[in-house]
Amino acid sequence: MSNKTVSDTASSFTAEIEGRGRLRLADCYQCGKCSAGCPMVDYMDYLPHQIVRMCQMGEDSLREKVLGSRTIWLCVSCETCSTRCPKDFDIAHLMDVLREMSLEAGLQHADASNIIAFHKTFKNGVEKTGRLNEFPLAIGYKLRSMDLFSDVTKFPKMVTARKLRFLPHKIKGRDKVKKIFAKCEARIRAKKRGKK
Amino acid sequence: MTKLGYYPGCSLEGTASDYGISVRRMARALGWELQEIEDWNCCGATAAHQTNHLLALSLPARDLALAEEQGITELLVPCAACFSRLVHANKAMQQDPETAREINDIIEMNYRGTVSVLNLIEALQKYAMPDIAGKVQRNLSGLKVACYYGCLLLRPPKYTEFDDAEQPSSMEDIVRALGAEPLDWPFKTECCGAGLSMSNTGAVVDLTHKILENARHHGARVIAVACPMCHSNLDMRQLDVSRRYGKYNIPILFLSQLVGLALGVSEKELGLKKHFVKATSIIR
Amino acid sequence: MARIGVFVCHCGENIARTVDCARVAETAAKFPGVAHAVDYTYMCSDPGQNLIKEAIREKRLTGVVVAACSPRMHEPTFRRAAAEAGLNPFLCEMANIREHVSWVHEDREVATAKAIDHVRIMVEKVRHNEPLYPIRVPITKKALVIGGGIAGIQAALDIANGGQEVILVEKEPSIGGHMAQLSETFPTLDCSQCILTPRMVEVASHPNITLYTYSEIEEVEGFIGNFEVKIRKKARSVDLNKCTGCGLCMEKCPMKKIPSEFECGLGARTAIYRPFPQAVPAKPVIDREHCLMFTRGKCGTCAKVCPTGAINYEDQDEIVTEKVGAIVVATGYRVMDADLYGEYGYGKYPDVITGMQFERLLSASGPTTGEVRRPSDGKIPKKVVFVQCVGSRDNARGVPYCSKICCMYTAKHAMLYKHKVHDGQAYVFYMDIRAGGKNYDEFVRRAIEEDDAMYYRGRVSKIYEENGKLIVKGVDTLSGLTIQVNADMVVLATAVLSQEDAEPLAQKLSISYDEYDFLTEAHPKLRPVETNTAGIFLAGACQAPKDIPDTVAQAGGAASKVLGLFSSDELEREPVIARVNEETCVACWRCYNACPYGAIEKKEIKDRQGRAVRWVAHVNESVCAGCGLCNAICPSNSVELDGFDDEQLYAEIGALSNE
Amino acid sequence: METDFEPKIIAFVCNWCTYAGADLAGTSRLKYAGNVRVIKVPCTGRIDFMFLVRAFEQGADAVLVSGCHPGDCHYNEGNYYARRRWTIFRKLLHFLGIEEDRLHFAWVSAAEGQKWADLVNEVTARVRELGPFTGYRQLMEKSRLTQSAEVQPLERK
Ligand SMILES: Cc1cc2nc3c(=O)[nH]c(=O)nc-3n(C[C@H](O)[C@H](O)[C@H](O)COP(=O)(O)OP(=O)(O)OC[C@H]3O[C@@H](n4cnc5c(N)ncnc54)[C@H](O)[C@@H]3O)c2cc1C
Ligand SMILES: Cc1cc2nc3c(=O)[nH]c(=O)nc-3n(C[C@H](O)[C@H](O)[C@H](O)COP(=O)(O)OP(=O)(O)OC[C@H]3O[C@@H](n4cnc5c(N)ncnc54)[C@H](O)[C@@H]3O)c2cc1C
Ligand code: SF4
Ligand code: SF4
Ligand code: SF4
Ligand code: SF4
Ligand code: SF4
Ligand code: SF4
Ligand code: SF4
Ligand code: SF4
Repeated sequence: MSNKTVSDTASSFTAEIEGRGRLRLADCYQCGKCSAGCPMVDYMDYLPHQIVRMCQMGEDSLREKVLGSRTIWLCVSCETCSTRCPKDFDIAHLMDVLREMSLEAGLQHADASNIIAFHKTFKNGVEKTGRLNEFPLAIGYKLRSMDLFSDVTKFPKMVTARKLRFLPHKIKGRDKVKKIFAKCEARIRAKKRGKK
Repeated sequence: MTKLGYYPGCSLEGTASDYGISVRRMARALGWELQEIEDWNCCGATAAHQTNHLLALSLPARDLALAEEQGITELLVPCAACFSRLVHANKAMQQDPETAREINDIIEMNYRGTVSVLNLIEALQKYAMPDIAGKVQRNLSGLKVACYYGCLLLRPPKYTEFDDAEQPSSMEDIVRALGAEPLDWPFKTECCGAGLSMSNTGAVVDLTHKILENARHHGARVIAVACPMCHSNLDMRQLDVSRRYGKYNIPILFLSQLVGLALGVSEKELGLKKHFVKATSIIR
Repeated sequence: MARIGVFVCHCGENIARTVDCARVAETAAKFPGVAHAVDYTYMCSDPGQNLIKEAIREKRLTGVVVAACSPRMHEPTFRRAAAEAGLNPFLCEMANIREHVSWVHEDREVATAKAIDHVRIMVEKVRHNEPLYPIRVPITKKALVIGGGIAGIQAALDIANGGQEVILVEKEPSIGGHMAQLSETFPTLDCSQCILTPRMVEVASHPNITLYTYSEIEEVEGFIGNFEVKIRKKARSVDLNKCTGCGLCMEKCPMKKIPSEFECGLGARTAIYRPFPQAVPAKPVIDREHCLMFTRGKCGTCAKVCPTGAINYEDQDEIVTEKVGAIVVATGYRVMDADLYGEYGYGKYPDVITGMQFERLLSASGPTTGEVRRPSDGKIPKKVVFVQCVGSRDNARGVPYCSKICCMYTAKHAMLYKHKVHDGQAYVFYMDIRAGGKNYDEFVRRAIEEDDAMYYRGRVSKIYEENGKLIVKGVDTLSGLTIQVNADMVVLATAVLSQEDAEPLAQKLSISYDEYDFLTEAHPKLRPVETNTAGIFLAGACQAPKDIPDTVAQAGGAASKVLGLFSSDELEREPVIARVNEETCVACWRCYNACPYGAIEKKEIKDRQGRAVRWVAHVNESVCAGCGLCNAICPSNSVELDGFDDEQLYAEIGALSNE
Repeated sequence: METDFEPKIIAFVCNWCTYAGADLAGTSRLKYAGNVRVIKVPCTGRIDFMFLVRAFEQGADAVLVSGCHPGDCHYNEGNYYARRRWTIFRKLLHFLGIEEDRLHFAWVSAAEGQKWADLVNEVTARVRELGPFTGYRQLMEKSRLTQSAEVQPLERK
């Protein structure tokens, strides 16, 4: 990775983030309080404030760095950062926006595939039935992530404790839920096109 | 009689069925009537939130709109993750007419913003305190409880509008009223990384370990939680933590279970047997 | 019938080059009301002025228009000339045909036409002018200084040494303010009390200064030169005339555990107390909230032991009225309560303290006699973390501005700590270092280079206690590393805020304040010690966060403004002021609400029997600045601004109609 | 557009900022269009809506109002009031059938001689494009025909 960036302020990266997230990146004055309190910081490749900084600079060369970072996928949305930010900058929300953009651009970090697989399975389940059933979730996730062995030991206990249900509960309004999914995805796609 | 709308959420119907059972049982003991939203759907939890912000608002919005249609004004949401998603959507729609319009258009309903969302602690504060002390049947004195809030109940405060985000004390008040002994410990609002529990186990085990260790260090006999994700992390992951960092044996109780126990409900009825870390021995 | 004289100036070639001055005069001669019109080379020269004077006398002129340069240049000249010839100076006006015409246009036709129009406008104005008379106000040569911190002390001494009388009002039992609490002061590290106490004593003994401590401003009326102030002297319960300050009462008072305000809670005081040993006056006061005599009705120990019978439990608040000509506000600041930041654990962990508390720990007269010891266990801390910008530059929960002094005092703290604990280590978390000032940056660098303070660039997110250590979790954004310090003590540099009662006080004084309740100066650069209310001045941290050098400089500035004002016996000012027609005023109070100077008063109209009939607006001449806002917004056309009234302005506009 | 049309523009300027700014344009010998006639007021807060109406009635093709920058007002807040009222002024003018471009508001400080010169040139050029103002007079003619004397323009001095 290069440590150099060529100034090119005519980038659309900053504007795109701000437009999607209703954020004003310039608000952040780089105090670092977000990074100082983030529980995941030890596992991240960039500190949260560094992600904000690169978004502020907005050069196209940074787009890949940011959207391809591990940080945005390791963020667990705990909101510690947003709660303590002295500038009231909603950095947890910025992470949401960046994840959305990362997926769309196909730039997600390799290590993120597990996380994305989990989210996908989760969403698929809800989309089909209207509710989430964790058993298919776990199975589906394991298939997608090829991570077949972790947690396997826990299934028997979960089943005997009747914590896992095998058949998903289907709600009556599941067609409505399906429609909500379709609409939301269409709109996000439209917003993305509008940007270009 | 206290009447509350009720949104159990998927976890309370699934992996955290013990939470679901104990909330219903506790409500009965307190004389609350819970009216479950008919045909509710999943709130989307973190997955929707992290990848499609419209979806993250629309899924909970449908639940709020259903609740409103069904005449519910106060909605109890025991799951902290669902609570977080529902208050977010609620505030976003109440505060910004434009968002309200867009989301109503997506869900093809007309939510007017009349429902207020309560988490379990708020509901207890409002409808069980302070006279709960008088209803206590079982002596919990000397039981050292570390109250663990995690992140989603408190943050961000501008949405949750509940307790002090950094030094909360409302769960301690309840635990004290039950006759047990709440502890002062600094990690009660640290995040356990629950959102990544399935997908990034390594990091989560580290975070969970820090919390367990801090609680043990301050003398906790049990940890009380009000979130199924906190519970599954601290309870289920305790095995992995023990494997990596040495043996831990701290039962994790849902607040509803603790209240239920104090009110004299049996361990079985409260689903205490479903835990990974044995929790049935805490009362003599 | 108006008889106006028009005098068109060539300004050598300056005007005549582009404007046909003769034609301007000829045309003007035909304007309605013009009795005389001439042009001349240099109107401002002696012969030029004589031309005007003679014409006034000989042609019995009722008004004069000089078409020449900008009125900013020579209006006083020509008005003086008119007055010398017996014409009211406000009947003389200038038409600007140089700066606004000849110098900016090249085409002779265009310039001449515009010059003619400008003359026509002014002729119409003068036709509707009325004689005006300057307003004179007598001055009471006595100043009021509110607040007895270093700002008030300095201002009071400067005025008193300038030979004028001063009344100094301080709400606490002693003067001294925050400076009395400080240990040593940046950038020179001299001992605060050593330089302050001699001045406090001087205040008490100065023949020109009357000191009211434990007193507050109740009410302020009047205007520049003539304020009337009511001062509440709070019941002290100790007769200052009898008390000798022997201190027996304090020794014997059974209430010994009251947290001392002066020690920021790190020390205790009695119910009858003196805030600190060097207090001025050095006499005690009874704190009635804690005194057993007042809370339980029994004790009376102090009265029993007092050798002079100075204790008076029956003492009552007293209101005194003083007349003053000028007021200096020097009420200082307050430090933010760090409770706001739950994540820092202030109030929960005793060893997390504020900067002001650290000053007390450093102070030789403080609770630890100047040794740095932890409040929790009295141990000497070996690792101390300083956190800057707590509450400052924080839009979310604090204030967005920079408190200006904390970068400097934090560097001072790091330095003094190292001087006292040689094997100790200071860590400073900062966002930016603001050290603009003579020898300031050098001072901060010294803390880093010579006293080994470790500076990390970033904020702290959380502080908690573990095994007797304070775990400080911060970040250094320069290296991109998160930082954890296991500290023995944490010092928070909390924000500087305005006084709690700044807003009500400002309203009593009718001066403005900003959104944070700091008092506002008339102009940030050019009138930094004046308020926009004439006769009221500002000094010190009541205006904005300030260190001692800036405070003292401003106090000196305020004092010299007061002395300047007192150098004459009367005030004279331009008579451009508003007037209310009491017949038509409908008392809607729009003018009252809009006037930026609070010059409009509500006046009761009484009938012959003295019964109130109705209310009307009334303009206080001495306060009105002549902006004309009231005139423009009055719905019943009941206010007129002298010199710019509706009739005049409509006439000026009317002058432009196409013939 | 007519090429020989010379618009007549009336400028209301405050004594402390814009008047002095125009003086500075003079002392700096900047050259600008000669179409503006200046009327001095103590503060833009002094300006009454009827002044503008009267100016149009007297044959002005445009009106320019200029004072101190917000925050720099000699009278502290006078121009804040003025600013708030300007939006209303515009609406009222619009209601009277006067094009918005015939009323210009600006801030020119005592140091901005060049800005004053540019401003006058810009406004003059714009009004030249618009052509002479006849709307208001037509409006008044109409109302004179259809209504009582009350609606007539303010009587002339
Ligand atoms: C921790 C800390 C360390 C500092 N260290 C330094 C340093 O080393 N060097 C330096 O130059 N500066 C330092 N300062 C700044 C210094 O304290 C201020 O610059 C100075 O005290 C300002 O003086 P003042 O008179 O304006 O206000 P104050 O000292 O606040 O005095 C105001 C006085 O007015 C009185 N008062 C308030 N309201 C009223 C009222 N309504 N009626 C009557 N009386 C009233 C108050 O009781 C008080 O006596 C430090 C500040 C802090 C917080
Ligand atoms: C690039 C720049 C931008 C700035 N911008 C701002 C700003 O936006 N806002 C702000 O507040 N400040 C600004 N300043 C600072 C501002 O210029 C100074 O604060 C201010 O000019 C200081 O005024 P002064 O009268 O003390 O000194 P000076 O302006 O230097 O005046 C000193 C005068 O004394 C005369 N003189 C010197 N020696 C003698 C002698 N021996 N005998 C007789 N006469 C003598 C000099 O000829 C000169 O006329 C800026 C400065 C710079 C360099
Ligand atoms: S806490 Fe807020 S202001 Fe500070 S670096 Fe993070 S986002 Fe920026
Ligand atoms: S929301 Fe994400 S970035 Fe913010 S503190 Fe939590 S994990 Fe870190
Ligand atoms: S009066 Fe003004 S214009 Fe005339 S000569 Fe004097 S300076 Fe020049
Ligand atoms: S004992 Fe009497 S004289 Fe002595 S200090 Fe107390 S009040 Fe004053
Ligand atoms: S009367 Fe009050 S002040 Fe006096 S000694 Fe007793 S408690 Fe102290
Ligand atoms: S002076 Fe320094 S520490 Fe104080 S608020 Fe300003 S930048 Fe922060
Ligand atoms: S002219 Fe201005 S200062 Fe005077 S009374 Fe009217 S509004 Fe107040
Ligand atoms: S605005 Fe006019 S009518 Fe209203 S109170 Fe003032 S002077 Fe009287």
